[in-house]
Amino acid sequence: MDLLNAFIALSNYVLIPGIAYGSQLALGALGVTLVYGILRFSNFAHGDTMAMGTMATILMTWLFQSMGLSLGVLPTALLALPFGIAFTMLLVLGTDKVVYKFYREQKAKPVILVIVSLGVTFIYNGITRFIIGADDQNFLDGQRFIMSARDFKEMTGLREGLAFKTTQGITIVTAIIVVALLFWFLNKTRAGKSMRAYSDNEDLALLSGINPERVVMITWMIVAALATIAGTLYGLDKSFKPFTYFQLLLPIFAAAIVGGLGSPVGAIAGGFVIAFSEVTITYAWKKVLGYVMPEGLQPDGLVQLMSTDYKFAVSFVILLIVLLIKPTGLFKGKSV
Amino acid sequence: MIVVDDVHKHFGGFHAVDGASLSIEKGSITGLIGPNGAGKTTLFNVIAGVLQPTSGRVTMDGEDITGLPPHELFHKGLLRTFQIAHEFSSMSCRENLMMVPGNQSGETLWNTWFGTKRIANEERALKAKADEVLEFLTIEHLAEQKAGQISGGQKKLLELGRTMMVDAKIVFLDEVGAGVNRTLLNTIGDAIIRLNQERNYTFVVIEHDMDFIGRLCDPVICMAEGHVLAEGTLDEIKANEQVIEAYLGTGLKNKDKVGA
Amino acid sequence: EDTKIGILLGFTGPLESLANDMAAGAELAISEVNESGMFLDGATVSSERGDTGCIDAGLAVASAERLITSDRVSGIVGGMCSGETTASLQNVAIPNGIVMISPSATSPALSTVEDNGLFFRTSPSDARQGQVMADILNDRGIKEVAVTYTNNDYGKGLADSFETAYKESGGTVTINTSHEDGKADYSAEVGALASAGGEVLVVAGYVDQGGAGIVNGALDAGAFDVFMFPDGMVSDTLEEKFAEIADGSFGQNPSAAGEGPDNYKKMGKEAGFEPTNAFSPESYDAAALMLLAMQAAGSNDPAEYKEKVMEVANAPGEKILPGELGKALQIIKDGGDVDYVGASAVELIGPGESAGNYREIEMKDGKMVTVGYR
Amino acid sequence: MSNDPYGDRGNKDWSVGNAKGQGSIMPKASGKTHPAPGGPFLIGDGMTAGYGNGPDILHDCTIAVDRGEIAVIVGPNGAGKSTGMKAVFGMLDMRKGHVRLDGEDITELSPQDRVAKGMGFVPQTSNIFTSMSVEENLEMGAFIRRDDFRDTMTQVYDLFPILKEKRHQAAGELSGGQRQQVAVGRALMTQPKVLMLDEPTAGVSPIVMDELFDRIIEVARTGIPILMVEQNARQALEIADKGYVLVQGANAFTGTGKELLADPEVRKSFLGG
Amino acid sequence: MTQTVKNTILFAIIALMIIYTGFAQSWNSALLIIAMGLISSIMALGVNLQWGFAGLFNVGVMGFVALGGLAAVLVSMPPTEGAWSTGGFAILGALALGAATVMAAVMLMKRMAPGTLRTLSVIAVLVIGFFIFRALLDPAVQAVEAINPAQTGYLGGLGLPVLISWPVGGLFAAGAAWLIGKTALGLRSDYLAIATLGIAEIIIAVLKNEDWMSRGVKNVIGLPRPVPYEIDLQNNPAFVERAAGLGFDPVDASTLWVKLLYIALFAAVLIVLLWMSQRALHSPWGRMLRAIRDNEVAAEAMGKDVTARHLQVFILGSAICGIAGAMMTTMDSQLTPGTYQPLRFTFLIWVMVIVGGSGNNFGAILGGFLIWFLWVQVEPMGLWLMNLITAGMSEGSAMKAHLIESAAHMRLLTMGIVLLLVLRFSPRGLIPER
Ligand SMILES: Nc1ncnc2c1ncn2[C@@H]1O[C@H](COP(=O)(O)OP(=O)(O)OP(=O)(O)O)[C@@H](O)[C@H]1O
Ligand SMILES: Nc1ncnc2c1ncn2[C@@H]1O[C@H](COP(=O)(O)OP(=O)(O)OP(=O)(O)O)[C@@H](O)[C@H]1O
Ligand SMILES: [Mg+2]
Ligand SMILES: [Mg+2]
Repeated sequence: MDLLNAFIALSNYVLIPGIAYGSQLALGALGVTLVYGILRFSNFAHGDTMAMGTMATILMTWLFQSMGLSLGVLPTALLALPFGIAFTMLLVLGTDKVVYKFYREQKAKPVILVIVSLGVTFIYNGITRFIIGADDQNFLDGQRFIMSARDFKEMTGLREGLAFKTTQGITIVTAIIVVALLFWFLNKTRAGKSMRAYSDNEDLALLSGINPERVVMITWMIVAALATIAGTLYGLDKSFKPFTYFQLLLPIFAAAIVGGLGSPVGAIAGGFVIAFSEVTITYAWKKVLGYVMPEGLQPDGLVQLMSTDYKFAVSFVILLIVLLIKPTGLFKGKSV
Repeated sequence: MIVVDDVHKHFGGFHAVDGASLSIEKGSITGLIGPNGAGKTTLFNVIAGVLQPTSGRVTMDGEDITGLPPHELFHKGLLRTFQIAHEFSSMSCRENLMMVPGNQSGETLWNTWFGTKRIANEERALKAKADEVLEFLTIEHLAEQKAGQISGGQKKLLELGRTMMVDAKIVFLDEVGAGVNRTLLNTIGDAIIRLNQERNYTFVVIEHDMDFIGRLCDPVICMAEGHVLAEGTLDEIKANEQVIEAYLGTGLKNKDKVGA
Repeated sequence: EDTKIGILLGFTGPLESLANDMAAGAELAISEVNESGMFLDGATVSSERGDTGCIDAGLAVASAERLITSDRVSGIVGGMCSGETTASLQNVAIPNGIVMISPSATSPALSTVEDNGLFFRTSPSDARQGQVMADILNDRGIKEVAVTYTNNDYGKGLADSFETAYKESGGTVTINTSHEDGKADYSAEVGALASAGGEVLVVAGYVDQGGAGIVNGALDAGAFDVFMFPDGMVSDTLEEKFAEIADGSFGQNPSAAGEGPDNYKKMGKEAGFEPTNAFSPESYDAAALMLLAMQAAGSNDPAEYKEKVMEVANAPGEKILPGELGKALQIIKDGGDVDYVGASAVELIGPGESAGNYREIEMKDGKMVTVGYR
Repeated sequence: MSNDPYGDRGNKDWSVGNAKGQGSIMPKASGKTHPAPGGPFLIGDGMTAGYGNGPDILHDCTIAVDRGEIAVIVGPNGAGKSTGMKAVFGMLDMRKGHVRLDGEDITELSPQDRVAKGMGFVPQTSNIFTSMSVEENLEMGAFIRRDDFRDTMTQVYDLFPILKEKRHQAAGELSGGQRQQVAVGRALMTQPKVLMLDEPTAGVSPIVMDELFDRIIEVARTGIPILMVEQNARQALEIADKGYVLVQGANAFTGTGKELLADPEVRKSFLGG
Repeated sequence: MTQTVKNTILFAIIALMIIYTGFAQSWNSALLIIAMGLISSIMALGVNLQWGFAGLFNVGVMGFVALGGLAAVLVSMPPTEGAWSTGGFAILGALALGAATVMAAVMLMKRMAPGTLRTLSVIAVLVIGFFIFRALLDPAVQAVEAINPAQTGYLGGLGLPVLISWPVGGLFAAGAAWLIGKTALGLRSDYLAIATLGIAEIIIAVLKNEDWMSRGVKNVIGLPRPVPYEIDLQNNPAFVERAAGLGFDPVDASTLWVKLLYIALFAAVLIVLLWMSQRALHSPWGRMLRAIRDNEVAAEAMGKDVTARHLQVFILGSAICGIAGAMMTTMDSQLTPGTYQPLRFTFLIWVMVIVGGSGNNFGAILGGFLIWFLWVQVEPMGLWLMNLITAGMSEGSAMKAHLIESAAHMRLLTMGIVLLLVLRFSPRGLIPER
């Protein structure tokens, strides 16, 4: 019984949040890694693209809510998501046309594009705040829990509860679907293969009859969709706040790098590595050990390797160790 | 001078070099030929310290040099050129040469602030030497040209020139001839012979052009599938059945169709 | 003649969501004074905003420099965060002899900073709140709590002073750990807090920042049901977000009983901003206090009116509530005495900071209700 | 990369960006074609061209090839042979001159559109997709084809058996000569109407070179014109119907392959004696 | 127009912009911009050395700057009474033990043959060491932090003149850079990016949470200054008289004078560093660096120890950032760990380098001044712009209020637009490399 309690406690505080957070990071990192692989630069504007996409989704959600539309137990935001994606696609395609295209055509070096994307970040940043403001927005509706901790305790009679939020469920399911779709697209379809070819060798892709602008367009559209999905899922699970989305950039990039920049599988693996290293290393084992250890030997202290003050630092140390063993990231950072 | 002893290099499950053993005589110009994918470049990279061998040993004048990094090998007098020219493209041809010699006092940070006199003297000597080499290679008119803006063959000459800036003992040339105009290649060949005779450089040359090999090399080593297939003078090699089958072939089959 | 007041707050940066309602509060006081037409023989007051980025000392100093030396303001309402406040106080305000009244810098360190009598704050030092929190918990019979604080001088200072006070009174703090604002995920923190356990989770953070993230996480995972919310958390947002799901939670924020806050709330809503947001009342009070002091000194010269700030803030005199600034100006003009109470029950003590009247609130049936004052 | 304003030279940091495979062809809007009947199947006529806003590299240079013919361009390094090929393919701005294909003036077309018109090209360098498998490389060669291309692939594998063996290996892991075979194979997959090869035999072993030339002859005999640059000039001229010697961007000698081989001046100056 | 003329014009434009600020706003603001511009330029110089000349991607500038700030505290603050005796020495001991543990683990790693035994013993050493370390450290830290936590609660510094902290800040940063470089350089460069990013976060985390060292997030305020206090000047009759003689009122005179002194100090540092890096870059050393950046493989084959050179440049660049960090903290006269945000201290410096022109020291300096100028000045510009936009709207309309309220966010937006414009018209930066 106590072992079960220990396991439930661990799942409740480590496994489930870790998986949900990992999925969110993975989706974000996928977008970053695609831009890196195909458009060849580290897109610092990704966090704010996510914010823009989420903002559009939120505005649509509010519209639907005011019209009385809803999805029942599921959040209305899912209904608004396609519109958010469409908006973001237009946004990034517009940005590409006005900003990135010029540098691409001039064959500017990646670092220029990186700094340009920083400029785009600033602008998106401002626009988001103009439109929706800097405040926290909670746009979750529908049923909050698939299973709440209290229900679980009542149901099982265990001392520990296991909470499973609707948003966590949606996040995980969506992440799986999106990733599967993406892989099928990249490896099996003509368009996907042409993207890989373009990523490998632009000139030769051109000489094989691949239209580069089309590849770029498809890439941006996929990236926009990924960003909006990731942003919305994150916003549903936590809340929407423009500043946080900018901050998300750091773990997202860490995930993409540790997985191997440019590698989609890596981005996913990286997302989970980051999420779990944040959640597990600073975990206080007191509760779990309290169940597992025999009577009398239960710990007094927190049994915490490091205080949570250092969770970010620790997760970076983990990254460093991973990279020390595999210098190019978990999945050799080659293109797509 | 160089002894390669049972070197293996595996990429995953693939044995690119599979038990190659050979030795290179001091003062010789050794030719290294073999079909595409025989492992010649890989073996070069192992000797030059770019790749770590899976197993085996490389010695130079009796000293074990297996796995030493390239910059240390350079200071031991082992130089190499690249199959694809590796010039410093944004530097002038002269600078490309001037940066080669090691142990320049101007390469120590301290001296750049407090030892300017000495640096200036050294630089003058270096410049003279670089100009001499450019002249030797008949490209003195390119001295100020950025190395990224000269033609493919000239880049190959420049690569060769770098080996002349210091007293190299042994030079590895990886397909100097590929993509180089044959007339120019003859010039390069002359340069190699002169270096070999006048400065006593040892050369190892990978090449697919049999005329070139024939003009320069003795002995010739033929590799296939990661190990040494045959060794001897070019004529001996040319007569070797296995070599013909794997490498030289018997000429065009469709020759008769030409101009039909 | 025009008197300029600088409003130096973190309009960008981690607390950007609070800044606008704070500035609006200060500007409300200014427009009220202008409407009365009573200020310094009919002089007008205008305001100039400056951004501190909240955490960017360099930017704060540059903005303060601009406000003081270029816009020639006569006083500054700000800064917002304690670190940035000391920077602009020491590097700009003091050298130029300008008065700063901060509505929200609550670090205990500011009590002892050398300020030449130029620095005041309408918020109490966190040292005081820590004591109040310990009292509330003891009165509720709670003996064991977990503490999480936002990792800045506010959070850290409050958590420390609370821990000291609570321990002295016999309570146990199972864990006292920080969270960073604006981070993506708080599962790790919630996990550690849950593991440490305790009857109540004290969240010394900001309601639209990491504080909310922690509360959400703890509620979702079922780690804690009851929370204690110090001032950074107490606002309408808190009610909106958590009143229902965190029923029985309680907290306190500097506030006085009675009409003051109510008046202010009404005025703010009319003016079109959110007056209950953290430190918005204090901002109103800071601006009001500054203007009343000028009136009392009969001059907008900081060197003169700095002496009057304490006078108008404290008894004796007629009590002044929000919306009564015109009346107060009149009284002072007539040579009378005022005791400014304002929206947050201003009572300045010692080194010129609010004595700290706290309102104790509790979540009951989806509403945030006031249960008493301390 | 002479005066490239956007470069940051050699910063190769991969976490910033992925310079690998970045293109060098300046994109241009595709213009219209005009009918221009008569003349050879493919001709770059009086071409004057250079890179970016740099100096002219080609000076009034003309290269042509007709159906069933093999035309070979030889010349010293840096003469502008590759530049000429690129100009014919529309990969740089032509300052003067015209390109005509099959009775049409295609000077204004973008490279993609020329591919669609049936031109196939194997560049001198970076001519394979290094991160894709050998088989995928061949598939990409057939990108514009909508029909079943498995037959062609079998033919390519027959021609270069080593490729079949390494079918699933990333092309970037092949040896220099093997890559060259992949590159030619990729171009053959297009089933082009005209095939342009820039030094297809650079770095391949004698036996593979012979086979390549054999195959090229076969292809030419099916009626597909072949335009190629070669440094293995003697072998190449032997099979050429037409030969061009380029020197400093201009036509220096033109004739049949045999004629050029027989010309002592050409032999000495360009074919290495 | 020759390059020199163009550069001179660019610098003149910046100078004019600052002078205009002086007239339109105030000379105090203008001088402050110069002072901070100088510091920014020094940081940009450091990053330029790493990126522009060696192609090393350092995204941890923030961390090195913060280390410089820490140095300012540790050097200049007076030691806290009783802190050393109650716990200071124990803390040092614990730290030494921690370092020894890591060294022991590394030694074991090197000496023992690979295998399970090695792994186990390394882990054993690390775990045991860690627990002893914590056992020693924790009580000592508690003791130190208990000393008057509201004001001190930390060890304090050495009480030396604050100017000494500038080179010390450089040394701190160099030390950290050495550690990172030793592990990260030579591997693929992605690793360097994440390593610097990580180390910067770690440094900030330590700075925020180790209260015994520098009060953590509670900030250390009131650092001693290398220049006189304005108030003292104002109370100094001689100074007041001289100011009056020049027609200044004492307050303005004192604030301006203090800023001028700072500027002189900063400018001296900048000039020395600039001279040093210019010299180095136009020497065989610089040539070697360019060669390495052009083609690492070939440079290695030509006998250049690429890893060692990278390490050297990385340390130098970081040290410069450390010096600048110490200078900045000195001028702020307080250490605020919360200030260190990647946006401000890493990305903004990068923007300076790229906009100014990477690979050119003068470019970096120009970028430092320009971007800092904009960083402070676009806020009023943004407000002005918003007022312009909203001028036509009806008074009191919600839209107008909203736009004016959002004006502060114009800062980033304007920065973004300026950045894009500069890069559009001058893609290699304003003063490109050669
Ligand atoms: N990194 C690698 N991973 C996997 N296989 C490799 C790698 N590098 C080389 N190989 C394989 O090793 C074999 C030998 O390659 P190598 O480049 O040494 O050939 P080579 O003799 O130089 O041929 P060529 O004359 O064509 O240049 C080839 O079959 C190649 O596919
Ligand atoms: N991308 C480029 N930008 C500017 N100049 C170039 C570029 N590529 C080549 N050049 C210049 O154009 C001239 C002709 O080059 P090209 O590559 O056409 O020569 P080539 O005849 O193909 O020589 P090779 O036999 O060595 O391949 C050379 O002088 C070269 O410096
Ligand atoms: Mg090879
Ligand atoms: Mg060519």
